[in-house]
Amino acid sequence: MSVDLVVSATPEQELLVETSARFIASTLPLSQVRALAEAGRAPDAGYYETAASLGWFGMLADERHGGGSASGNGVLDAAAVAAERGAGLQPGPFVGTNVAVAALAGAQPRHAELVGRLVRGQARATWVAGAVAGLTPDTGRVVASADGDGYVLRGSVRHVADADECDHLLVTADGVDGPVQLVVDANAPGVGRRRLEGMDITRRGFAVSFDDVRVGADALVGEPGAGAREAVERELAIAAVLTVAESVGAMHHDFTTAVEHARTRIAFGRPIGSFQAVKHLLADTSLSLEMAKGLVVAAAEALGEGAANAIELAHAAKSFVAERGIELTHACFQVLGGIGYTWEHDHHLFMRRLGADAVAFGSAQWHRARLGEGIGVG
Amino acid sequence: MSVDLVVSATPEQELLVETSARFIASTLPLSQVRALAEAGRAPDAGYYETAASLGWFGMLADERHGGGSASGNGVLDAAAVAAERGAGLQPGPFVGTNVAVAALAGAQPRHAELVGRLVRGQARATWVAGAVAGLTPDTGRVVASADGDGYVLRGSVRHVADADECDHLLVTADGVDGPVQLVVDANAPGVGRRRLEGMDITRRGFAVSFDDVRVGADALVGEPGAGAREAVERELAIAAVLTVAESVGAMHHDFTTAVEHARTRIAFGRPIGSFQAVKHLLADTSLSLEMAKGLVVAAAEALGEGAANAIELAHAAKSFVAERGIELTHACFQVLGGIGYTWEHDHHLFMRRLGADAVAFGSAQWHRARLGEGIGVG
Amino acid sequence: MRDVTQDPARDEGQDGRTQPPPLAEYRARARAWIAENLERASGSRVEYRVGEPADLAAERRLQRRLYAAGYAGISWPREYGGQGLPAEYERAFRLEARGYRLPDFGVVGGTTYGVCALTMLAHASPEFRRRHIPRILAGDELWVEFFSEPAAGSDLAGVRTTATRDPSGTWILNGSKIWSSGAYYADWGMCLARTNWDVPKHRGLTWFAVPATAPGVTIRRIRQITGDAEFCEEFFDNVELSDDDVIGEVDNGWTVTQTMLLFERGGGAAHDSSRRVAPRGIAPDLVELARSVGRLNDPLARDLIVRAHVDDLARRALLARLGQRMTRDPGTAASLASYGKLSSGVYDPIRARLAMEIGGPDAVAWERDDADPAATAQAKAAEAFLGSRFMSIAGGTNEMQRNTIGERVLGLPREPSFDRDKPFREVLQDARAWTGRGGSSR
Amino acid sequence: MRDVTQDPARDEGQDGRTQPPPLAEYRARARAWIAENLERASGSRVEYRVGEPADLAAERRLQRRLYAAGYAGISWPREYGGQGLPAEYERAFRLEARGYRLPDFGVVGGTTYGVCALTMLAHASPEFRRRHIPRILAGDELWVEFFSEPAAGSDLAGVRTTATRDPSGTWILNGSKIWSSGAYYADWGMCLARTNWDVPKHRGLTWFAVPATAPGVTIRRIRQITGDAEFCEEFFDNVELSDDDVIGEVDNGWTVTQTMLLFERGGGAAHDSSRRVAPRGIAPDLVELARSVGRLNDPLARDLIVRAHVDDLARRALLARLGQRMTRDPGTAASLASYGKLSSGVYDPIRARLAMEIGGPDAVAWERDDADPAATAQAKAAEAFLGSRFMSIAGGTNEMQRNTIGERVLGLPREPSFDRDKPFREVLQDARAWTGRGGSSR
Repeated sequence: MSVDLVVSATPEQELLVETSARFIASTLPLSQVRALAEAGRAPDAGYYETAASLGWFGMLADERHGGGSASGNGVLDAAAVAAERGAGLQPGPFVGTNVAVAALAGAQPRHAELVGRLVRGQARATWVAGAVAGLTPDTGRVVASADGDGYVLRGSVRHVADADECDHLLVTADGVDGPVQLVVDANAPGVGRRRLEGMDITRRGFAVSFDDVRVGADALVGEPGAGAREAVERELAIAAVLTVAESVGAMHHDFTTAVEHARTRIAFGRPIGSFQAVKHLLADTSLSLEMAKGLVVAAAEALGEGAANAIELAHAAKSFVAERGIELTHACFQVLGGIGYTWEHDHHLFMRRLGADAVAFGSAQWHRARLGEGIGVG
Repeated sequence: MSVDLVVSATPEQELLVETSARFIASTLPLSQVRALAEAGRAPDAGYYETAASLGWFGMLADERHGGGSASGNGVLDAAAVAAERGAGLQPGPFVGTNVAVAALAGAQPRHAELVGRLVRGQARATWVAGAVAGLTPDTGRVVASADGDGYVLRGSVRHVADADECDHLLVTADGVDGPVQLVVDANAPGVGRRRLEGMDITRRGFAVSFDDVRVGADALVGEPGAGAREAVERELAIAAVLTVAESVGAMHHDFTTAVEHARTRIAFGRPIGSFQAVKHLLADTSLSLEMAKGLVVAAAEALGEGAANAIELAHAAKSFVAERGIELTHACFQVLGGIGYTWEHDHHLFMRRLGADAVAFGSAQWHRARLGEGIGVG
Repeated sequence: MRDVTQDPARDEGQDGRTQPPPLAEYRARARAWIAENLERASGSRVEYRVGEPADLAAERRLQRRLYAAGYAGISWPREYGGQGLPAEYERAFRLEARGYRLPDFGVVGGTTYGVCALTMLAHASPEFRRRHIPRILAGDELWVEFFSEPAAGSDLAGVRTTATRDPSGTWILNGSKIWSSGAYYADWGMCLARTNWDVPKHRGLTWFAVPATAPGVTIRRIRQITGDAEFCEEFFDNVELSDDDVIGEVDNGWTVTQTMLLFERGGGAAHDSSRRVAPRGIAPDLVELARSVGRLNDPLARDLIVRAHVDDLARRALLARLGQRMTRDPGTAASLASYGKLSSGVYDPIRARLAMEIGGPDAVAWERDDADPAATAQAKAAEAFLGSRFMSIAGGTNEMQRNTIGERVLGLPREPSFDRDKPFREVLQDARAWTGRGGSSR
Repeated sequence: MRDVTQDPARDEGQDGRTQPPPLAEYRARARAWIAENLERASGSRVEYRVGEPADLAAERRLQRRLYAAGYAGISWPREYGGQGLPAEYERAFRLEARGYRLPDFGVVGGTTYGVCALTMLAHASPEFRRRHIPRILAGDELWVEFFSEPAAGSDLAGVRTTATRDPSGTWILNGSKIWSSGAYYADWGMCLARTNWDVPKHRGLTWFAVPATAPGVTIRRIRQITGDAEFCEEFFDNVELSDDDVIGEVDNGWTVTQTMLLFERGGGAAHDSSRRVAPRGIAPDLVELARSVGRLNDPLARDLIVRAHVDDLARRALLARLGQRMTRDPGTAASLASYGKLSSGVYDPIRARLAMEIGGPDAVAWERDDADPAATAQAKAAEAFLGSRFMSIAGGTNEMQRNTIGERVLGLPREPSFDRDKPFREVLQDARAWTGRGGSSR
C-alpha cells in the first residue's frame, strides 16, 4: 500500500498491491534497477514469470485467457500495480504487454494462445503505435499494404520502450480503409529495433522499423477501419492511464524522499522543513500529487467500467500528470539541494523517468488538443 | 523619482519626472482619481493644460512643433512620465495623444497647427487603430474608400480609451492599396462614440464607429500603403511601450503598498513580512518588477533611438509586462489579505488597471505571435 | 404559542408517557402537514436589502409556522423549544419538504441555525439557552458572528476587541469586528472579546451575546471589490453587557471557538465523497467566452480552455479522493479538508486568469447590454477575475492551509511560535519591536 | 630565477631609485615580450583529466615563463613575488595578451588567482604569504576551497569539520567537505574548520591550508546528474597541520570568509552594466529544436519559443538595470546581485521545461548519432533539463536570494534566528529536539 493510489481498494486489490510491492522490494529494488540501468540491461525472464504469477499481465484479459481482475475493474487493478511499479522505477514492457493483452484478448479467438503466454509471463509484447487518423501521437508511421491474403508492412516508429525484450509487437498501421492492427513476430525478417539514446536510463527506448515485413491474414487483430479506430482509441487510453499510474508512483516516491529530507536536514539551527519556503513548497506539491492520484483513479475506473467519459478522463489524466510530474520533480530537487545534483542519489532517476513519462504516449499539449476536438461540437 | 524607471536618468529627465510626480500628487491624487472614476467623469481642461506645460505631450514632437525631449530620447522621457502616471492611475488620453503627436509630427506640414495645439494641451487626440494587415490587434476595422479627392470611412473599433475627451482621432483604416491613416474631427457627422462597460474604472472605454464619415485629402497622414505600414508598426510600438510604462508604474505602487503592509501588519506575534511565505512571494514579485522595468526601459530606449531591434523589444515588453502585471497584482492581493477585497482599499483599482493594460494594444499572446513571425525566417 | 395537542413528535404510550412515533408514521404526518401548510418553492433566493425589514418579515412568519407546528429544531432538546428527536427524523422532514418553500434567511440563516445556536447548545448556560434558543427557533432572533478583526485575520485568536468588567458587574465592550456575513439584517451577534490581556493569547478570551441594536453598536456594510456588499464591519463604543450575555466561561472562549470552527467548517465541499467524476462538457463558460470573442478555433485558446477543464476534472477527482480518505480515517478529516480549501485558493485564480487570456480585450470591456450573451460571458469573466482570490484568503488563507498540510498531514516540523507562552500584551509589544534575533526552538 | 636586469615593471629613476615606467612604455614592452614569447591562442580549453598530471605540466610551464618575465601578479605586492603596479598596468597587459595563449588552469585557475590568493593577501601572516604567494605566481601551487559540507549547504557557517590543537601544538583535522570545483587536480585547499564548539556559530571558525597530498586527505570526484564530474568531495581523517597553516586568526575565520565571499561573488554576471539589450535572433537553440521535431509552424510551439525569448530579453534587461543601480549606489551591490542570481535560479528551469515541451518525445530519446544536428539539439535540451536547477541551488539557493532581497532590498523584517546567540554545540542539540515552541522575537 505504499503509494496508496486506490483509497477504497477492495481486499483483493489490497492483496494484489501488497504482494506486488513486496515482490518489487525483494526482487528488483532501486539499487538493482540502477545497476541494470547503468549496464543497459533488462530484467531476466524469471522476473517476468514471477510478476505474471502475481497477475501483472492478466488483469485486462478474462478468465478464459487465464487472466482476470482482482476487483472486477481490471484497469483499476492494473493502475494500482503500475503505481507500485513506478514508485520502484521498474523497467520492462508492463504497459506494452498489458495494452497488447487487452487488444488481443478482445479480438479473434486465434490469438488466445498468444494471450495465454503473455498472461503467464512466457512472452512479452509491446505496442508499436504508428500515427493513424490523428488518434495516436505522430512519432512515426507504418503503412500496411495488401499482399496476397496478408499484408506487407513498411515504415518505422520511434519511442517504443523495451522493444528488444519483446517477442511480439502489436503494430498499428495505416491501411487502405483506415487503421489496421497486426500482431508481428518481433524477430521476423525485416523488423529492426534500433536503440535510441535517452534521458530516462531506467527505460530503454527504440526505433522499430519495418522493411517489407510480410505477415499473413492471421496476424490481423480485430477488423480494419472503423473497428480498429475504436480499438486504437481504447489502447491509447489504456497506455496513457497505465503510464500516468506509473508516474504518480514515481512522484510519490520522489516526494516522500524530499519530505523525509525536510524533516531531518538541519540548517540555521532548525530542521529545514520548519521553514515556510520548504514547507509550503511541499504542501503545494502534495496538493498536486493528491489531485494527480485522484484523476488517475477516476480515469482508470471509468476506463475499466467502459464509462462514456473514459476517453476524456484518460486525456485529462495524461495531460495533468505530465505537467505536475515535472513540477514535482523540480520541487523535490529544490528541497534536496546539492545531493539531488549527484549521480549517486536516486532523485535524478525519478527526474529522468518523469521527464520521459510526460511525453510517452502523447505529451500534455497533444492530449489537450485531442480533448479540445470536442469543443464547440454538439 | 518615485517609480525609478530610468535609473541612469539625465538631470533633465529627473526634473521632468519630479515635476510630473509632484503635479500628479497635488492635482489628481488617488483619492481624486477614485472620485472621478466613481462618477464616470474625466479630468478637466486645466489638468491637461498644466500637464502640457510640463511637456507631457511634446516629447515625441520636435522643437519646430513646440515639443522637444528632455534627454534626447523622447520615447524614454515619455515612458518615464508614463510610469509616474501609472503609479497614480492617471486617467485621460496620454498614450493616445502622444501616439497621435508622433504620427502627425512626422507627417505632412499641414498638420503642424494641430500638433501644436496637442502639444500645448489645447486639444486631445487618440488613436483608433482598425485592424490592418496583421499589424494591429483585431478589435474592429475601418474601411476607407476613395470619395472624390478625399475618403469616406465606414466601420468601427472597440476599446478606444477616453474617446469622448478627444477632439481629434488618428484613424488607421484599410484602403485600396493597404493601410491609410487619416486625422478625423471627433465631432464630425457620422462619428459615434459608444461607452463600453469595463473592468478598469479609472479608464473609460469606447467603441468608435464611422458611419459614412467623409474627410478631405488634407486629412491624410503620411502616405497610404507601404509608408503607412511602417508608420502603423511604429505607432503600435509607441502605444505598447507607453502602456507598459504606465503598467510598471501601477505595479510599482501596488507592490510598494503590499511591502509596507507586510512590514507593519502583525500576526502570530510577528510582522507578517518576517514569514518566508510572505517574504519570498514579495521577493519573487520584486524580481518580476525589476525585470519588467528593465525591459520597458530597453524597449523605450531602442524605440527612441530608432534601433533595429526596437519593434522586437516593444513586442517583448508588452507580452512580458502584461503577464507579470497580473501576477503581481495577485501576489499583492494575497499579501494584503481581506482589506484588498474591499472597495475602499485602492488595491482593486490597480488590479483593474493592470488587467485592462494587459490587453490594451494587444494581449501577451498577440504580441508573442507577432514576434514569432520572425521565427525560421532568414 | 405551540399547539401541544397536535405535537407531531410525541405520541402517548401505553404507560401514559409520551414517546416518539415510529419514523414512517412521523414521515407520513410531516408529509400531510407540509402539503397543507407550505407553498411550492419558486426557486428564487431572497435578497436582503439593507434597511428593508419587510424582506425578512415573510420569512420570519414562515419560520414561526414551522415552530408552532413542531417542525423547527426537530433534533434539538425539548427543553429549549426543540423536538428532541433523533437525527433521522430531521432528515425525514427535510426529504418530505423538498420542493417546498422553507424559510430563507440567506447567509445569516446558515450562521444562526448551523453555527451559533449549535455552539450555544454546546457551551451556553441553561438560562442563556432558555432565553435565546426558543426565540431562534421561532424566527425572532437571527445571529451572526462578530469574530474576525481588522488587525487579526489569519491569526484568529489575535483578538483585540476588549470587554472589561466594571465594579458594578457590567461588561464594557470596545473595539471592532469585520467580515461578518449579513450582519446588517441580523438581530444578535456572538462576539469574541479579550477579557484578560495578561495571559497567553488563547486564554483570555470570552464570547458575548451582543444585540445588534444595543447603544454603542454600529454596523456598516463593506463594499467588496466586485461591487457586492454581503459582508459587514462593526464598531463597539462602550457597549454595555451583563454576565447573562456571556456564552461559555469567562476567559475560556477559545474552547467555545474550537467547537464553533468545527460547525463552521463542517459543511465544506471536501466532505463530498461522491466517487465518480461526472462528465459535464468542456468548461462551458469558457467555451461560451471563446465563442463570444471569435476564438473558438484558435489552437492557443483551445489549449487554454482544455487546460481549465482538466484542472476542473482534477479538482473534482481530488474531492472524491479526499472523501474516501476521510471516510477511511475520520480523525484526519479536519487536516485533509485543507487540501480542498487550498485547491480552490490556488486554482480559482488560475482559472480566472485563463479566462482573461481567452477573452482578451473583450473580457475587460464589453457592450452595456445585459441581453447580449457575448457581453454577459465577458462581464462574468471580468467579475470572476476580480473575485478569484476570495478562496485564497477567506476562512483561512492559502498560507494557513499550507501550514496545516505541511505540519499535520506531511508531518513537517512546526513553525517557531512567538505568541504562545507569554501574555498577549507582551506579544504585541514584542512584535512591534521585532528584530528576529534570539529565538529559541523549544 | 627572475632576471631582474630586464624587469619590465621598474626603471631606474634619476635619483637612482627604481620606479614604474610610464604606462605607454610598459605597454609597448609587454607587446614586444608577448609577441616573442607567447603562442597565438587556438581556442580550445584544456580539460583536466583525473590522474593525468601531464595535462597540467604545460600550463605550469607557461605560468612560470610569465612569472620569470615579471608578468605574473602585476598588481600584487613585490614582497610576495608580484610587481606592485597599479591596476591599469595589469589591464594593459591583459589587453595586449588578447588572442595569445595564457595559462589555463580551468576552474581551479579562477579559484587560485581570483579568490584564494587574494584572500591570503588580505588575511594571512607575512610568513604565510612569503611561503605561498610566490609559488602560486610561479604556477607551483593551485588552490581550491574546502568550504561547503554535506551537512551545511545554505547554512555556510554551519561547519562541522573540526580542527583540534593537541598539547604539542599540532592541529588535528577531521570531517568532510563537498562541492569543491576541480579539487582533483589542485595542490592545496583552503579549509574552513570549527576550532571552538562552545561559542556561537560564526565565532569558532578557522581557515587552514591543507596540502591535497597530506596523509589522511582523500579526494573523490562527484559524478553529477548530467554525468559530468567537475566537483569533488574530501574526507579528512586525522590530518595533521601546524600553526603555520592557519590563515588569519584562530576562531576568527568568519571575517576571512566574508572577504572570500566578496571575491567569489565579485565577478558575477550581475556586474555586467552594458546598457544595451543586444539582438541575437529568437532563441536560436529552441528554434533549432523545433525545426528538428517538425514543429516550426505549430502555433503552440512558436508561442513557447517566443515566451522563452522574451524571458531571455527580460533577463538581459535586468542585468543592465542592476548594473546601473549598482553603479549609482555601490553599497547595495552585494544585495542587488541576488536579483541576478535568482533570475537564473527561477528562469533556467522554466526555460528548460519550455524546451522539453517544444521537443516532446524526441527531446527525451534521440538517435545515437553525434553528427545528426537534430539529435544534438534534442540531447542538448535533455541535458539542459537535467542541469537546469544548478543555479537554483549552487552558490546560494533561490531561498537564500529571496531572503536577501526581502530583508536587505525590500526592508522586510528578519526571519527569527535560532543559531546566533548560543554555542554551536547547543544549536545542533536544540535543532534535533525542535518543537517550534517558545521562541522569542528579540
